[in-house]
Amino acid sequence: MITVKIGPEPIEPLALPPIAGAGACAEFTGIVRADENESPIGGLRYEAYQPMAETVMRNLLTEISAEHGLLAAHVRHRIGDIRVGEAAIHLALWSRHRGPAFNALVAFMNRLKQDVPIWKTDTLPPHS
Amino acid sequence: MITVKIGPEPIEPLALPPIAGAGACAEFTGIVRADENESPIGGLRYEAYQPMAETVMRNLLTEISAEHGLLAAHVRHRIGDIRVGEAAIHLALWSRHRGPAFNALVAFMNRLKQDVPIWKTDTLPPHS
Amino acid sequence: MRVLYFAQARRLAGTDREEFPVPSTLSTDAFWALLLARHPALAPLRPVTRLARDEAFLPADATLAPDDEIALIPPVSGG
Amino acid sequence: MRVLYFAQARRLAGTDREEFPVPSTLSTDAFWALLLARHPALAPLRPVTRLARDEAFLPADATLAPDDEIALIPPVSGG
Repeated sequence: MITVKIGPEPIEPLALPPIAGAGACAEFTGIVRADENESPIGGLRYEAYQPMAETVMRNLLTEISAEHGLLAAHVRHRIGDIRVGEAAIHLALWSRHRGPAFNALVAFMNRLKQDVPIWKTDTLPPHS
Repeated sequence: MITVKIGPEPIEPLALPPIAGAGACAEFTGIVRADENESPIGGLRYEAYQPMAETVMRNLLTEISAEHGLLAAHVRHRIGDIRVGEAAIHLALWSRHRGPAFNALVAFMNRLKQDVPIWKTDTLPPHS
Repeated sequence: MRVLYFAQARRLAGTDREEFPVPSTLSTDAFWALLLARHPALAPLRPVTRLARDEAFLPADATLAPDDEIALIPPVSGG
Repeated sequence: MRVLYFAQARRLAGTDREEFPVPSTLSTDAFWALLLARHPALAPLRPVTRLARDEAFLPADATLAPDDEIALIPPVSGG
């Protein structure tokens, strides 16, 4: 089961759904930091080519799931204005044992940063 | 900040606390599978030498945090009877960038399975 | 042909999308020549920008058709 | 001396803890000899079981004291 979601909604904690056969769930949350290129910021503005970004993420997850033997994969990427400390992305991968989920987590994030049409387009001023 | 908790309480989803400077949070949840040594089970019973298990986990996290430059680490391990589909362990590690958190996740789980005095002592019957 | 501009490409082109007629199929090189004639400011982005059609990246030897929707994908920075 | 038994060690010893007097300091080898005399069933566990004191593993050349609390740590399986 692969789910992909891109939208302006804040990324809230996920109650992990039951995935048959899964013994491991590895997750990654990417959080907006208070500085960008060593200058203080209040947040980041993200933009996506949304239909293509969803398609590319779904294709990546399908490919990586097959390669690593994942049982399920969920990804959410937020777009629009994201304040410091808030999540820009959350990724959850399920597998029978932990090794494949860990490896797939690394692989997906590397590919995301090459091939998924999502951009940081602006910084938001601090203290606003 | 390092927190370690061992107890019989179910492991509920965690609202990630704000960690200053963190751009990445990597998490692992270990889930009880419906089979053990190829036989169907209803769950697993875990036992800990609790004070030592907490001390060893805290020491491991301190060591791994220094080695990988982590900003915070939380681990919860459940003991007692854990039904299939429920979490036995949840680990969350924060770092500035994602690489160190991923590497530390793998390192901690490997060390946990060597050195932390927690045991699966019994299987629970299915359908009970 | 419809062209979609994102992120830095949108800023340099000054628009997020436009439509203009092209007489026949064209190579990606010919497409870029046409684009740069319309938006010289895009020149610095060309070496690092990929083209996409139907939600997939296009190879350099693709042939574009007059009714295609082509997206300019400057270097991404998600996550 | 107090000894704590966990998991498989607890099952084989038939108890989770016991206290018995030892006359003086002793090596880990002497400690194991004493344990196996009390609980022969523990013999198969000896090669894979570590000893711990004060919540830390003991090296093989440690010296144990009469008032120590020693834990037997059979192979762990947490996570």
